[in-house]
Amino acid sequence: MQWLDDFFERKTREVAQLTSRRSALLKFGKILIGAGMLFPILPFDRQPQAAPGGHGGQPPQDEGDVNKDTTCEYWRYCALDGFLCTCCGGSINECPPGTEVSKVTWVGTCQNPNDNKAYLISYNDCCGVTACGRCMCNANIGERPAYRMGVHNDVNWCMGNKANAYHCTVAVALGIAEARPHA
Amino acid sequence: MQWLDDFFERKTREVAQLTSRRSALLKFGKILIGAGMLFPILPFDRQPQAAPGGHGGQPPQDEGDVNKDTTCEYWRYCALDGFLCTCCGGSINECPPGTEVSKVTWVGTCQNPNDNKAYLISYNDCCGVTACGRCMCNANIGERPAYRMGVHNDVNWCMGNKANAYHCTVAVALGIAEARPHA
Amino acid sequence: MQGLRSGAAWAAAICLLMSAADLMAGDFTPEQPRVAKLPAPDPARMYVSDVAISHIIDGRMHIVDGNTLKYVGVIGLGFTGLGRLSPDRREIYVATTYLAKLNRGTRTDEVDVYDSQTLKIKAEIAIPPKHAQALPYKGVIATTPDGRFIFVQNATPASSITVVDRKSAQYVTEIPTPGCWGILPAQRVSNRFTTVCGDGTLLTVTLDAAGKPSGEARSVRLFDPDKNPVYSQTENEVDEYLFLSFYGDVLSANLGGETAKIGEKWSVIGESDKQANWRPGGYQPFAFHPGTRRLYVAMHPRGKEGSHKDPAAEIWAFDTKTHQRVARVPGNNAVALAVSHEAIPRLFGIDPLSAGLLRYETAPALKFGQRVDGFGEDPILIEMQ
Amino acid sequence: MQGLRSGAAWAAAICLLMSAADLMAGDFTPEQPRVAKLPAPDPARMYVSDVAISHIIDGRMHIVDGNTLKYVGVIGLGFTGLGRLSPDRREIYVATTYLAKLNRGTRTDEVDVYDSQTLKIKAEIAIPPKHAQALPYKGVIATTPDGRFIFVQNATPASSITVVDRKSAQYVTEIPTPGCWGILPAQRVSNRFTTVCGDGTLLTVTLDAAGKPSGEARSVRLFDPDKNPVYSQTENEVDEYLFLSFYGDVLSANLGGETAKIGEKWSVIGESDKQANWRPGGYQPFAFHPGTRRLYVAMHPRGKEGSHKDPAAEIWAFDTKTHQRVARVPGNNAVALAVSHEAIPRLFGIDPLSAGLLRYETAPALKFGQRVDGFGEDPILIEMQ
Repeated sequence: MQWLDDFFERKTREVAQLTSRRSALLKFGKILIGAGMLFPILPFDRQPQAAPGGHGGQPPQDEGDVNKDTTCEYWRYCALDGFLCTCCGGSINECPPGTEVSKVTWVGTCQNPNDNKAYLISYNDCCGVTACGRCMCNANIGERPAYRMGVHNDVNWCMGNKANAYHCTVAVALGIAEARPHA
Repeated sequence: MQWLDDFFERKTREVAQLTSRRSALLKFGKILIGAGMLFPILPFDRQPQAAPGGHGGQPPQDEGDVNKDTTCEYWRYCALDGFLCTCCGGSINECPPGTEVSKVTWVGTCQNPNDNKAYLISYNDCCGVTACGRCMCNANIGERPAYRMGVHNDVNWCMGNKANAYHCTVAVALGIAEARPHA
Repeated sequence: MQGLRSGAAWAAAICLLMSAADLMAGDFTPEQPRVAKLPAPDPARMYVSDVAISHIIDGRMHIVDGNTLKYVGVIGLGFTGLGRLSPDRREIYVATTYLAKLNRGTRTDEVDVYDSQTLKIKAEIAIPPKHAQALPYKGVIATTPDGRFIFVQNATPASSITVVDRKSAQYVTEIPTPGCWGILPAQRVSNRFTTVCGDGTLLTVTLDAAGKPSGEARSVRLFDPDKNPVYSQTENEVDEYLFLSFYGDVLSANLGGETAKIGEKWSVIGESDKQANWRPGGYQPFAFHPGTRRLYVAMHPRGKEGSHKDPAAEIWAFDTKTHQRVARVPGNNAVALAVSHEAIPRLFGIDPLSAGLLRYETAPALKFGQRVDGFGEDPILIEMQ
Repeated sequence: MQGLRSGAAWAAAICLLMSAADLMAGDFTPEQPRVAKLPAPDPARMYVSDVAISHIIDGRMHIVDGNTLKYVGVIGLGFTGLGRLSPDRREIYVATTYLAKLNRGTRTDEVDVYDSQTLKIKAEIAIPPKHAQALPYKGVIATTPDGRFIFVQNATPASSITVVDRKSAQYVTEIPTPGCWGILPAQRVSNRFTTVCGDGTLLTVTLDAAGKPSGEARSVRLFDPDKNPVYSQTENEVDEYLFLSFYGDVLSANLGGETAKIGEKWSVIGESDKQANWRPGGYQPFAFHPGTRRLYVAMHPRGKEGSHKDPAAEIWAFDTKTHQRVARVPGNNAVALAVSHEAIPRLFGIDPLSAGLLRYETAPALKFGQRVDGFGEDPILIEMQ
């Protein structure tokens, strides 16, 4: 269980900062639900990220580098749950060749350790091609069961696309949430 | 590479015994080919059996027990290449529930260390259900490229069935080849 | 050019070969390949759903003899298939998606019906292409207690529930359930289900004899989703449903009537546990055995925001009448728990780090029994025979 | 109930969310998700076929930048898909099977045509449901040098070859090739291929302008299949094809004419190597670079009956003119070898034990360069750009 300890120790301050932000997001989710329209959704979940041995073919990962976008610890991935497109021929905000970008998605907020600002991140799935199978990550900060669909991450974002198959997930920065996130 | 050494050292005598038998089989293969009818075929091949780590979900295997039918070293598996049905809900000669037995197959000859006789073994694939994925084995004694289809093991035995998907492979004893195999 | 397609031709070829290789008749009786039968139904038989995310279009339900943790069979779940047994345990229902060309092409959704003893498919019931392409959480597919209707959770991403008539093997209707999730059928009647809503209330839908909605009613608030959300998993004794919250509250509601009635609430976390931030965690984080009134919860210390799916460090057992903890044992990384349906149950679990299955004895005391690793790739849900 | 299906609705929702979360405009320009482009075609681009046997209906061709061994894309191979590039490297052809319901239902075979730069599918050409459901050995799918015809190996298990006209995107015909295997197209003309037969001869089939067989001729014996069988892999310089035998002979034949002409034969195994029973091994056990006349062979010691697919302990390099061994380097368990099509080639390999890819420099001397592990599950074939 050491991996869990390590992982979450590192994120303690971030979690504290995000907690009240999450409440705002949850409220927003309610607004949409009240309007009979649900906000888009999250990638697939799975076993904890420290178990890459669970799959054949997992490339070795540098654990813990918040500035390396092929590791689960990269700062934008604070709520990403799926295969990193950066390991699959895409980039941090580009789907791999031959796929298409999911039409629906959900948005998380992650702390950028380089400027200490919180960014709104859209986790788009890339769709229509056989699952990438590389660099599985699973982070659940702010994640909630599917009755709060807007902050649930155990469904396929590609469900809104005609190209329905799940391939991998990108983390697109939409904006800066606040100069200093919720204290 | 130690695994290879170990595996083949153990089988030295068996190989010597089987060599001339194999020639007989190859000749037989020719007879069929000459008649414009090809003898049925072999299971899928893959990476060497000592690399179960290559897949997630491989149950641990007791290496080297020639009398344990859930290990690759079981005596009947001398030419089996695929998932052992004994790990998939079947038995040494029974396909798992829900599958069907392949209509076409090929026959190998394996030395039974208990009675020192050589047995003709039919390697039937079990068909029509998602791949089992457990206990992958790969033995190639007497195996030849597909121009000798009767002794080739890199194709899907289920190809002759309407239920076309490959699930796992059984090793059915058809008979005793000789009291004392080819010296 | 057709090769040896018939069994007769195959047998003929084998005979040829045997003669060619100078077979001795001897005392040996040639074997015939056959198809195995499942062991007789047994309370320890496990149905384990595996999303196989690296090949997500090819998920699996592993069938395992829990007495020995031996693999006995599998059915294919397709693309994010959601599986559930019929009330009489004779059928397995799988709501799934097939794409015309494996990973591309037209999407078809259906409920596949398998015989749980032969594992052969019995029926394919077309449904709208909206089934939730979700992890197989308990409650995303369910049946009425008489087995007549099958309910399937949809997400487009808007939430709705598809009703299938098992008797006619036909799709019946789609019921909008905006902002709610999961299917919790009433148990004393067969015309009603409840779903959990994002505002913390419970929405109960009553059906007519044909399976179409005839009324719906919303409860008072069961929980505060902003402060202490409940897991989507539920367990029940007849119509008394139990819910578990992220912070360890056990909530209850009676779902038998037209409107859900909120019941008692207590916590699995004692004062001394709060210091270490013990919390539940997992995908199927608790199990409940009505006969013995035992609740088993997968727990981890140093819980934090985002740790609600973390593997168990310990499993805690509670008496649901006294609310007292009666046992705590090592958790073996369990993220899923289930008990067998027998007078003295056994407890089963999944360790996702090794795709392992776990068995615990519950009597005379809760005690770890056996582990076997390597059941597929991403198993996360257990249903017991 | 249709959810947010359009991009416009999605954008609107994002805007709402951004306002709800008190976004600062600041100096930040919002990113837009896009689809990446492959790096420009490069001689080091690798196309690596992976049968993914644990999910055999969902095979893959991994596309890798060999300069860095970085993963750049993938196409799905379906159920035992056989892939091959067009002569101009602009298209990828995949002969494969789809079952109507993933692992069950009606079998459909087709040649899928992908653009090798966008990885988008361009055409689906129906073929008879007979394509060899085999490992993707080199030679089970091939094209004429002008790119006009695509040939696909069939097995029912009887052997035949399907001819597809790429220009019209139509199936043309099926040519019986009983007892023979593999497709070795003539290179100076575009109306001919040769196949290797189980009696050790080569069968050459000549086609008419429409792709239908107009004649066939059998060579004298190239090899003795009982004593020293050849691998099914071949390499060639124009019409001079090289074969490698299990015991290390290099055989050659000119496949340009109506009848194959057998050429020289020599051995990669010297007297001193025989003591230790060095032998070739693997699924694509050798590579050949015509410009530098270098042959690279995956070799293992203590070779025995059944070791012909074993991983390499060493890679041996030969000058095909002098037949001298010019280098031997550690083999890194390679079971597949291929060279880049450039004046000074690089040598690439697959280590199946770690699903690793290997790069060797060939100049100034053969030398191991780089390894990266984890390219899928069961990679066994490399084709270079």
